[in-house]
Amino acid sequence: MSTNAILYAIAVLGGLGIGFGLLLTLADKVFYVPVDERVVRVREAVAGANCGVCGYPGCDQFAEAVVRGEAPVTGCTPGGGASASALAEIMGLDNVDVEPTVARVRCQGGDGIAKDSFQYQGFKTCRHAMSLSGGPKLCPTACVGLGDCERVCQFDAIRMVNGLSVIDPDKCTACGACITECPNSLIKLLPRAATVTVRCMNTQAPKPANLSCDHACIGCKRCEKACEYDAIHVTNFLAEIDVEKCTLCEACVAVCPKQSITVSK
Amino acid sequence: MNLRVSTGPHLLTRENTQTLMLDVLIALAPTTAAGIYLFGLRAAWVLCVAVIAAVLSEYIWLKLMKKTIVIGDLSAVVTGLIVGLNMPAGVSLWIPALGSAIAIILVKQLFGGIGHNFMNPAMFARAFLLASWPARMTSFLLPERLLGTSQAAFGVDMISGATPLVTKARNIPLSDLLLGNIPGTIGEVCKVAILIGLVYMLVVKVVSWHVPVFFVGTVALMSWLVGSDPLVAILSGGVLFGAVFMATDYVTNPMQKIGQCIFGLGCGAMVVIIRSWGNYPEGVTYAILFMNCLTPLIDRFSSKRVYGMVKKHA
Amino acid sequence: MRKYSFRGGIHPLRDTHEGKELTRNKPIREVVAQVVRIPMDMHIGAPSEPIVKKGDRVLIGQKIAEAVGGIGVPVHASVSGTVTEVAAYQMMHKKPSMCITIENDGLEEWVQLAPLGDVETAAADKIIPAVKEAGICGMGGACFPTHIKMSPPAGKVVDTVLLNGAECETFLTADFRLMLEQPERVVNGLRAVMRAMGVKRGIICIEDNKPEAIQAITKAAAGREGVEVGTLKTKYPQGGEKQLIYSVLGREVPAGGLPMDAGVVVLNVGTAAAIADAVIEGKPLISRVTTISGAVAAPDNLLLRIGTLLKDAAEACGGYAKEPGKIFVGGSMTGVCAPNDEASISKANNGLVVFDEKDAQLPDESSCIRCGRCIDACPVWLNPYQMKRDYQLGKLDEMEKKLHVMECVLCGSCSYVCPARQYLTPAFKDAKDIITARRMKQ
Amino acid sequence: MRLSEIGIFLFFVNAAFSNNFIFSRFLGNCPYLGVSNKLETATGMGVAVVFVMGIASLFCYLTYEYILVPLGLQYLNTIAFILIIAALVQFVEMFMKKSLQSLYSALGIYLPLITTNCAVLGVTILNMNSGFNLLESVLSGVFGAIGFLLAIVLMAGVRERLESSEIPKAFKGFPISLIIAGFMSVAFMGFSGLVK
Amino acid sequence: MPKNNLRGVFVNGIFNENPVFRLVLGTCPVIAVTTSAINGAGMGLAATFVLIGSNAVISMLRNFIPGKVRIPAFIVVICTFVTMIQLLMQAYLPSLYEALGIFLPLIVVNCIILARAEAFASKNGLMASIVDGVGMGLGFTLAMVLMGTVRELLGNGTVFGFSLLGASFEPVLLFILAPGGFLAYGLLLGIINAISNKRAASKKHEEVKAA
Repeated sequence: MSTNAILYAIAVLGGLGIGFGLLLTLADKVFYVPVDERVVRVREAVAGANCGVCGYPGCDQFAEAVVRGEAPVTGCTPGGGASASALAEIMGLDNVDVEPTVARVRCQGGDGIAKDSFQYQGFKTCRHAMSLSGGPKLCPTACVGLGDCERVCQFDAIRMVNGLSVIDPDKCTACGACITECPNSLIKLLPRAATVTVRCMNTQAPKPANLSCDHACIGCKRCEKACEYDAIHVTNFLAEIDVEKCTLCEACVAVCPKQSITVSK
Repeated sequence: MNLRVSTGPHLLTRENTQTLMLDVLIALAPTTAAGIYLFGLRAAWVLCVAVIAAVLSEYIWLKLMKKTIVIGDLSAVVTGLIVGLNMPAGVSLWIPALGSAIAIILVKQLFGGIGHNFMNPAMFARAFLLASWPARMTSFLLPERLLGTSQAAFGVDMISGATPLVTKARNIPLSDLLLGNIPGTIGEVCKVAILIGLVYMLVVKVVSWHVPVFFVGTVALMSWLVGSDPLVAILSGGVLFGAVFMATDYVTNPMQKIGQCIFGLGCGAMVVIIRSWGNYPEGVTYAILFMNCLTPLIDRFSSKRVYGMVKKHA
Repeated sequence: MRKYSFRGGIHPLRDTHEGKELTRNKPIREVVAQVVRIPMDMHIGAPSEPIVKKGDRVLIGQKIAEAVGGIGVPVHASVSGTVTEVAAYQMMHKKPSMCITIENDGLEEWVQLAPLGDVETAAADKIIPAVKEAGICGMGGACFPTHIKMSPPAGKVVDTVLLNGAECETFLTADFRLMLEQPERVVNGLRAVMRAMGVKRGIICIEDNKPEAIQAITKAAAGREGVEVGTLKTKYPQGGEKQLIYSVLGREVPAGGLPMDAGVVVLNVGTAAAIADAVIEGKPLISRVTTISGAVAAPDNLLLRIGTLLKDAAEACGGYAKEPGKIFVGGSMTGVCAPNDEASISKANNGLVVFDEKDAQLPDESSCIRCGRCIDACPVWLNPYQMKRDYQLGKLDEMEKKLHVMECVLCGSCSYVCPARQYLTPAFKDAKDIITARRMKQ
Repeated sequence: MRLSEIGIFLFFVNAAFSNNFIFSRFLGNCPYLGVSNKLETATGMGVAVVFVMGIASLFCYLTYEYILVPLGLQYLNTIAFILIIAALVQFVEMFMKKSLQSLYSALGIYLPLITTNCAVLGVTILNMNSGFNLLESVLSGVFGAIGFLLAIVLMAGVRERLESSEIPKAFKGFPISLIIAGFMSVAFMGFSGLVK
Repeated sequence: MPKNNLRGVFVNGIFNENPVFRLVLGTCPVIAVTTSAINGAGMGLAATFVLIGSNAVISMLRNFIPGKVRIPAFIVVICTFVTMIQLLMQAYLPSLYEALGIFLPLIVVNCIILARAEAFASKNGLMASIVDGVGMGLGFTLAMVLMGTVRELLGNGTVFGFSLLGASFEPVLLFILAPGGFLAYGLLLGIINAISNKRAASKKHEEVKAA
């Protein structure tokens, strides 16, 4: 290879490089569009190969989706664990420290415990069952047990056991998907520490409530009297615990004649 | 009194997946019988192996995946039978067995079972076998009961590597084309039997006329345009069998009627294009497979106007 | 003769004559219940407010509840006797219904009635108030207050009244017997509506599987001004408002609109008969013809007082033939199930069907095989396959905007024909409920 | 397979069907598998590829023919081509972002991904290897990209349909996409030999 | 980076983050050139060479390359090594060079190489980067060989040219045709997923048991 060829090679590549470099630098100035600062940081933390494995057209779009909260921080496979933790850190800046919460089912009316009004059949969703003649249980706010919450849970935290929704508090991320899905609004987000809960939402009068379910709150107010901390009150024939005041002494649990109040994990 | 409560309708049609599949099997019966009559016991063995392999692979897969066993819906039997009917009668028995297993496991179950496959299982199996063992898949036995006239025309017991379409140059009488006195796969040769099956399916409303008519019509029209005899084009090879039994597969063709017309049209056009210019003498398989790929798009873009999408009356 | 029809639809229970053979030849027989329990929420709109209390004595036709709100009708006592209870019972609605229970004293005492006179001579402007006072609401099943249908807002031109005698639902023969036995009541009612609304054209539409009814109505309509009889092809849901208008007039009700947006008012033949009674005799709506069919000893067409308990109605037909597994009011396509047989017959209940345990079983869903029957069956030309898929994937926006799920009439045709037994109609009902709730929020 | 020999129609069939980039040349698999989960994005991606492959073919041809060949630097083709493509794409993207907002949101967002799409570099190298002239290069770029568009749109259609299917867990995502691609590749075998 | 972690980096590339079977990157050559085991090995080794070289150079230059132009700069570096291996192969392994064809220059745009440059080499020291390159490269090579072996065995009855299945085996021709690449890759990927899912599940089961 002659010296000439080497010189040409250097000249061509150098020329191309300088030419394009100048062009792009210029273009960058001329066509400047401001972007969210977090997008830039996310963009820098991902692998940047524009490979499309994440399902987005390119790294820029992925970064924007991450900042919008649509894409998971683990979405960049080429970047691996390093980029995932970096993204989590960037995105975590907005997260304010909150008391950990967990979703809890406020019903114990599984098969045989909450009494049937009729036998529902057909389209197996709780929402549909509840739209017919007041729902399949005598208690109008009983768990229907057809698993609408189980289906929306992305974290595999909900299981239907004997026709009752059971949430695994270790898997629950308190995302709230099941809460909006439950047609009877039986699932509530409660502080993880608040383990003493009234697991009933029945507001029927004492007599029908008693007939409806073995564990229905009948509004007898024994818990109210037993509580030394003014943490439990009965309104509409239903006891409610004030988590701020509750000391988890379990006095109410002991006196409840229907075992409506329970201690959870 | 513990009453049941549900939303209507409270009584449903008697038709279910199983009865539909049974109807398809009844429609396939003349073709099957004709195939066995023409090619002898050998053909019966091929069909048997194909059906048993299909049902068995479905059973094993469902068992392994711990799913409910739904072989009672007969869909595996239909698939297996069609795989078998797509084989030359003289093929080694492991070929139909493998074909059925591929159709059921690879094409159907891997995508989630009945109703979820986007490609016709039997067609894909045939294409797979054809690409892998071209010689075995194109060695056609002559029908055992071939009339003298045709026998003279071929003069041999077996045509290797050739296909029924090649024979169109040999001036076979129309009656032989119709009755199946030509070499070919077990199912495709007897056109009369296929037509009986089609009439049955149309009468019991298992399929609508759109796909077969547009398919066959397009083949005829385009063959005429490229200068070959439309009747021979329809009656030779697997056009009729494909149009009646494989292009009409619910799962892999479009759902709207207009989409089915487009589907039939596309299949027909592809067949003639491949036959005229392609590497393969017979294009029905690839035509249907290609249109299967297009089906989701056809479905998406062939929607009807919904009632009430009009301006308000005065 | 031209037979009107529409695109889509099905022919349910074809091999058993739509289940109508059981009661087709049974003349209407009046049965008076010992106890009636009259719900306050029989019509669409706010429940009526009771104006009687426990212990009051009431007469037949006496108003026992006032209409509430813009869309409301009053409720009248259907027997004479004593009010024994005003309390809520769980019936076919989502929430328990407030009911007035009256024990019949068997005296059949009527209140003083104020008739308007013959339908051709009565003051036209008095007819609509009389219809409202009579507590009439759609008796075909929808139960929309009739006086509101008859009063289109200013600017809406209604040029045709359709009387719906299609009775396309399975099992039901109540409208058929009514048209056969009392055709002049039906025609009179139609004339009253036409005169009240100033409409020149009225068509009584009947399916061609009821030739006797067509004959009777044609005879009764002869010589009546502007009244025509239309023959419909037997097909479900021919009696759906939207399908009826399209079949007979070739018009479509615009999406999200009412029949009056297509220049039409559709009334059930039973409603027309009730209107005739209200105008000619001044009688409020206190009874209706109901078909009792299925697993009862002697299926029959009964003239029942509003509020008759389902068990009493079944008893009047010889009681249950087998242990009932399911009881619903209406036909088998859209009938609404009762949670128990203590629910009562309301103004809209044209039928009561009892199924034994065997018929009550619904099959399990299997995988969709994309046969496309649901698409062909849909009378409003929707794509049920795609809608069910999108519902399961939670794509409600897609369903609302691209697939127009809100146009679904919940007729059940798609579910009926589905060979995979997919629950399509219930899913669309849920989707419509969710979308409606969302729209209300905004 | 020169344009002058077979005519523009067969040239198209050859580039788009018989020698489809995905199914018989195996180029551009990453976006094909990655960006094919929705029909909309797949279409955008495909159209953007058509655009970029067209201009890349043009510029690379010019560079190769008028700079590298005269200077005897053919061996620098890879590096020169990739620089040209990268710079061009970046320039077009910046330009679109600023001046053609609506077009950018429809197509521009796919541009960065295309830089590293091997189909683009592949087509320029293939053009060079086949000795195509200017017109042939551009046409083969555009037609090949149309084949890619077809493939990715078909894939997206099938994947959208499979959204509600119960695919075995181990096969969800890439494995099933690859198998779908394999099936389609079988269907595309029907096109082989159409252009002789 | 501490030295004992190098083993982790190395193993990571071969198993946990295998570019072909775990990250599913750079799929084009996996499907295209694996019609035989030897082609797969060749392609894998060529990519390994480029990966090691580019990782090393980029790691050395990481403090000199300005952030804004780093991607073009990386590409130039990668391209240099690709051109080198291209010329070397053309000279010493002409038959393999022919077999790999266009996929040899296309190593430039193989996502895995740019991704390692950006995600690893530009942030880590020389030694770690080289080890990462070797690990990733070997992972890639092993996967390519596996694909090549499976396809060659099924489609031709041989492995590295040696007949294994005997004369009575009739090869499944489809596996060395175009669709075979996609199918074999998809099936292998699915099977590997299934195995690793199962292992993860049983591992978890054991943990639960222990606790």
